Amino acid sequence: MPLITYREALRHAMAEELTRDENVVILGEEVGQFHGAYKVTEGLLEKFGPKRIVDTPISEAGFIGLGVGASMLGVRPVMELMFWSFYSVAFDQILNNAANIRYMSGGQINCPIVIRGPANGGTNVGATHSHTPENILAHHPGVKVVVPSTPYDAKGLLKSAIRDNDPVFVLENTILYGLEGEVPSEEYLIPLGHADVKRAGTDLTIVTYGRPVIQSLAAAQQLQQEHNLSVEIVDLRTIRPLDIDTVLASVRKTHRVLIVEEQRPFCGVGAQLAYMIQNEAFDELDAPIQRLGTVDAPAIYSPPAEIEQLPNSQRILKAALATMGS
Amino acid sequence: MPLITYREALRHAMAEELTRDENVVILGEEVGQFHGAYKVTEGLLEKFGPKRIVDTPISEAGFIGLGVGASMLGVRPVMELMFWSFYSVAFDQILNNAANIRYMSGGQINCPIVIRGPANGGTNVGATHSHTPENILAHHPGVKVVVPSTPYDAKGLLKSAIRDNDPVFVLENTILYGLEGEVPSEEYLIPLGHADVKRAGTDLTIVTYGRPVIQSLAAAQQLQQEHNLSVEIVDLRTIRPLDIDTVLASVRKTHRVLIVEEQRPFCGVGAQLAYMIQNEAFDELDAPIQRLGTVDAPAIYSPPAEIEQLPNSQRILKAALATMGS
Amino acid sequence: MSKKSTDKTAAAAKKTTSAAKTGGANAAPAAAPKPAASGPNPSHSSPVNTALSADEKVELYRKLVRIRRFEERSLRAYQAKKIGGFLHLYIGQEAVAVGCCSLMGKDDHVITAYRDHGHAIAVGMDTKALMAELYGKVTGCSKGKGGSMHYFDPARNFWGGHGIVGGQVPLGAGLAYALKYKGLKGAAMAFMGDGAVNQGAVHEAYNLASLWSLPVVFVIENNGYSMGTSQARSSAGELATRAAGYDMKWEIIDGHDLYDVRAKMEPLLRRAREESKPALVEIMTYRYRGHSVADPDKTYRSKTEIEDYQRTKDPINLFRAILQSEGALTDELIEKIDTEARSEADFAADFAEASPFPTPEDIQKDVYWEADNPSQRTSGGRLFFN
Amino acid sequence: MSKKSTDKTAAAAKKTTSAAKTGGANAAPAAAPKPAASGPNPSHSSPVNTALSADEKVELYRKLVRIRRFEERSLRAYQAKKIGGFLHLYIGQEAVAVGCCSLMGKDDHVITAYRDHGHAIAVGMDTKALMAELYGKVTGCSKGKGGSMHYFDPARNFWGGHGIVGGQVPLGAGLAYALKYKGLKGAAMAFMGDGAVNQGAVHEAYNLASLWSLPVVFVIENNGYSMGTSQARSSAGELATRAAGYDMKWEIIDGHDLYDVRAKMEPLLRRAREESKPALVEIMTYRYRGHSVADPDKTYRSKTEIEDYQRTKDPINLFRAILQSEGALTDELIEKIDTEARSEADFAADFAEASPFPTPEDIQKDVYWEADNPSQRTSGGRLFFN
Ligand SMILES: Cc1ncc(C[n+]2csc(CCOP(=O)(O)OP(=O)(O)O)c2C)c(N)n1
Ligand SMILES: Cc1ncc(C[n+]2csc(CCOP(=O)(O)OP(=O)(O)O)c2C)c(N)n1
Ligand SMILES: [Mg+2]
Ligand SMILES: [Mg+2]
Repeated sequence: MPLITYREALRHAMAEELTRDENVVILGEEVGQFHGAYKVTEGLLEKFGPKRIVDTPISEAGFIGLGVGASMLGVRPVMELMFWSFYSVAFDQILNNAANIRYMSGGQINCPIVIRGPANGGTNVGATHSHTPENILAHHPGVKVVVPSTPYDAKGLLKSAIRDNDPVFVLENTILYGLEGEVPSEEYLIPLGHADVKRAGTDLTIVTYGRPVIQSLAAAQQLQQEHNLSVEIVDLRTIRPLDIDTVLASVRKTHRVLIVEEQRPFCGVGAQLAYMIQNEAFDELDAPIQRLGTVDAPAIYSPPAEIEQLPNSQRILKAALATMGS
Repeated sequence: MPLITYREALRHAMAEELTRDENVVILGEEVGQFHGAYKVTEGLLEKFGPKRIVDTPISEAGFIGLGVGASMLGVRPVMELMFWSFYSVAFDQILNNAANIRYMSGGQINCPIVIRGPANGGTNVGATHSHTPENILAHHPGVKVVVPSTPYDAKGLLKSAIRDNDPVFVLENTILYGLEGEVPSEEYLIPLGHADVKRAGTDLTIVTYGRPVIQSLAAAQQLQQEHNLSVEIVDLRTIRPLDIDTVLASVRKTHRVLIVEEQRPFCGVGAQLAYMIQNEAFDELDAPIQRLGTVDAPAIYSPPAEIEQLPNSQRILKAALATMGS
Repeated sequence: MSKKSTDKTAAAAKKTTSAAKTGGANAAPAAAPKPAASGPNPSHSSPVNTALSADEKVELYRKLVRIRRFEERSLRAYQAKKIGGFLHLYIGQEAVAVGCCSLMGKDDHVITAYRDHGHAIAVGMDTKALMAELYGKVTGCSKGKGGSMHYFDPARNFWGGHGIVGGQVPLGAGLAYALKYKGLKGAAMAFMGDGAVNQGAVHEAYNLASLWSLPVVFVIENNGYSMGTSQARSSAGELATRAAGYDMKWEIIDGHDLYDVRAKMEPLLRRAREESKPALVEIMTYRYRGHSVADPDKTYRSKTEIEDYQRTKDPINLFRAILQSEGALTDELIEKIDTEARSEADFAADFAEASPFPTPEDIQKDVYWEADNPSQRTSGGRLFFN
Repeated sequence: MSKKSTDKTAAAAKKTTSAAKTGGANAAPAAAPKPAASGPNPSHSSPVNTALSADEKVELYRKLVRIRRFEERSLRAYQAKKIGGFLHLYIGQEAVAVGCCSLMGKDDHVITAYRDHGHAIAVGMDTKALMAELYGKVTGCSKGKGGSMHYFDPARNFWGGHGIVGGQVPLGAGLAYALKYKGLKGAAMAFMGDGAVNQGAVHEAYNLASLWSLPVVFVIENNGYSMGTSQARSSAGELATRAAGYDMKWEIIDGHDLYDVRAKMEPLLRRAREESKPALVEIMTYRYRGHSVADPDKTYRSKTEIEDYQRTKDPINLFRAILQSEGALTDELIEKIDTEARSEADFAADFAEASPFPTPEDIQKDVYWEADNPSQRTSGGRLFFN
């Protein structure tokens, strides 16, 4: 299989869907002439022209609202937020309009919109640019939330997202954009709502998603080699719908759980998972569920401090050992 | 002690603080000439004049941002959101600016702002007007979140909120505005971050806050009378800071927990509590922690259906029995 | 190149607003109805009005009356506690929705705010479904899920009914975007109130529409107040003229006069359809009732002001008088239309009353397309949580 | 009463913007620098400039040079991977911040966006603390917590450094609100870019400032581009003239000419302080570097365009030439200022290099006032979660 980057995988997904369905249109700041702030959409303008690849002013509420409106009439907008952090100025359009219109209209209106862009810390861009809002988005019934960790997943999930008739929010990661991985040259889709066991193990389940999957894999290898611990890694891939069955199956095998997330902890995805796991697998747990997330503060700028604020493989390793009680 | 309404308690808190500190100013839509959409601020304009009680245009982002800016220079704005739901158009000002400025400035700037208003369902105003964002707000380090359930708490907590040097968000409830309760005529403060055991019991802990406290008290009485169950009710009062110690003390007594919240469940406050309780009192739990919240969908308009969508004392009663395993 | 906006209406824009705009609560001077322009309004003889047959005129009149009677009936139902939540009545503003929507072709689309009963009836929705929605019944136009503020009928190109002030305006630009994208010669109308113009999303939509030449007409229904706040206490400057800042055409319209609404909207809609150009109009109108039924309406305007409007500017009275003078309406017909409208409203209330409520199981329907279409579902995992 | 905005600048407002504004990627024609006005700019003889002593003029020049050298040095540090995140250079725009901030009195306040190095130096911040902030050191002006985009110095009335486009503008109105509330005769300046004007919050702030007569001057630093998007591709209409829609005074200023900035800003600031009136100015300027250091700057403008600006419009060159012709600057002094500015920048970099990073324990400091002042804490419960 060809090795391509996460960035290319996303780009290929969009290119294929743009080719397949003439109603698909890409809108966002700098997606066209500038080739994308993170070059995800590079080359699409040249290939598909300015009707399909549209540069917007810095008006996230306006253009996302416009996308929602257009989607009601059958256009399928794939909108880039340069950073998901900027959802803060478009919150109402995303979480009242896109999320609620089907409901408030008694099911008469669909909103097949995709909003995608990076949501991560780790690049020293500070508190205003480092939000990871998957918990906040997924809190709202009516929406779907996807956080891919590999090029393969990114492509297959984004293609499914574009074909989905419900609003789907895809949270990418600027640090992963350059990550290479095997991606088939034949077309494929990955359905939303299926977790992926990225590594099988028997002693401890790490439930995670996004970039911490990569970090957890590194930690797991070290745990195996240095501590003879067999760690299973469940990559959720989709936060909503949530494949809790795969998580529970793993818990039934290992009886110990560490949740790793690149989120501030209060009411994060890990909290929801912890509730569900203890609720549905109470007797399977040999120890309290542990969580490792972003150290609870706004994102710090200082590069070395930010590394310690976020999950990283050393922090994961320590948390895994703590979960094992050692 | 005099009996006054929750609405009056809030009004008295503001009036006292307006009198005490000339930097306190009330801003919001219809707070002045119209006497408040829900009449919370009725009479304040007449008493304190238009410099202190300011009607704003329908520009939540603009006027909340203005309040944040003014607070940096030492004004202490108490801002009314007619509904907390409208935070959706001011999200950036609230959760990037108010929440982060102290941090990003390395602690040089305080933002002593209060944002208050109702956040509840149950009055048939539909999906756009029924948000209960305490989880989303409290997810952000830097902010404090208060949800009072009685007139006494409402007054004491709002006064503390106004004197606080950090941004404090007070989530009220239109259905509670008319609720009467005893409130001392002497001045008092209730410090933030102290839960209140609203009813002592030994068989089951209900952790809750806001209007469900009232509903849980009704359910507890029925559980005592009809099922001989002794239910302890812990009213969190403040979501952040969180008085987890009082919760854990109750769990150590009852060994069974039901969390009741007027929230959609995914990544709600109940999820956070569940994580913390199982993490810090794992061996104290005799059964899985249960949660009862808003049925997971946007708020339905239809009045009889909305009653069933929200927590109510019959739903709480059933959930309590289920938590007891009966 | 900056282009000056429609000069002929500039004079009309100089309507009275309070000079004293401070961050306080100074009551604005009562907005007196403007005196009728001397001489007949040239709008009355505009082709779009003279082309109407007598029957068509009567139908327009009938719509005005049907809206009024529907809302009066809904008010009684509210008072009888049959209706929950908010009820924002459109009474006094009927000529705006009826005038605008009467110009709709098959590819024209409408979106509005929570004061949406008039638009819903104007686009042809069935009053039974509308009343049932107020009652929260499954037979309602949104299955009892939306309520008064959230009427929808995509089959009639009516996209709601939106509760967040100003939030629908970018959606309206999006409808126009879709029309243009698909090469359809239609126009979108995005209605909002005079208070909505100070929402950021509205301004962003203006810029996008003008920048991208979208076929949308933004319609400010200026009834002088946003809840209890007069225009002078909420908006600096004039509302329609803000369009000039976006190089967008603008126009001021007398919303009490259905013919004026049609005459001035028609060229803008045609221009939108044919040249894909946006415009902003400010339609001067007035609401007789409180902001919502819950508003005691005692603090921000005088009874006299309301009565003056009712006496001199009522859109139904004015249009009735015009049609009478044109010979299109007889006293008998007037009576008949009124009686029919009243019984239609009663019938709608009976229908609503007799219809069932949604069940608790219905709460989680209509959330996800996939959940409602399980046979076509492709995703796995849980969609709902408890 | 609607009042027409400053007419004398209306002509200046007719600057070239692309006629073809479609939702696509048509490259805008390169924004050529405008030819120098024939005859001397009357701003040069305005009292606020003629009143300057030779020393004061030299100090202004020195600030321009210090900003430029500081940023050039920071760029080298970035290239040497000493600096993380974004680095948005102000090079080419220096006369805007220096001109505006040179007019500040003790109750005047400033807020700006992420391109904030120039403003920080202009208000008098120490370049050591600024460089250390870029390096992410505890000695930085925000203790390494803010970075390049989030400089703060409340003691010098400088309120940041803000990363969300447009998000600082309501805060600027709030500073003005506080001044008025406290009865202080000061003014706030809220800076933003040409791309920021299409954010809703900006528009809401305009309306509030005008409605409530707040002493704020909104300053658009129009450098022609928001990242890779030319003004013509992002904004319909003209930027400053949007003020007219809010009945607010506006002005267009030549930002390459420090004297023009001072001459036109001074009366607006005075008016804000004395009459508590807001204004909107659009200061025409240009950035030589990419949007941020990461921008390859190859797709949206030509090299020639940049070079033309550098050759004919450089604010340092222009001001140097003026001061030379006024006899305030000698070749020696020019050389000395430059050398000192270079060593100041080097010194700042050395200081930054030698300073310590924040520790992991520092991450949770400066979040809550209460947590940082435990002896004065009144609340109970946990403030932090893990
Ligand atoms: C964002 C937001 N803020 C506040 C409200 C509460 N609210 C509902 S209607 C209204 C007044 C709107 O006035 P206007 O736009 O003039 O419309 P009208 O009611 O006169 O039709 C307000 C403040 C809301 N629904 N949404
Ligand atoms: C709300 C928001 N959207 C997008 C961005 C990303 N962004 C940062 S700067 C910028 C361009 C701003 O251009 P302009 O306002 O002209 O200022 P300049 O960079 O030219 O100084 C963009 C799109 C952001 N920071 N905030
Ligand atoms: Mg109105
Ligand atoms: Mg710019």
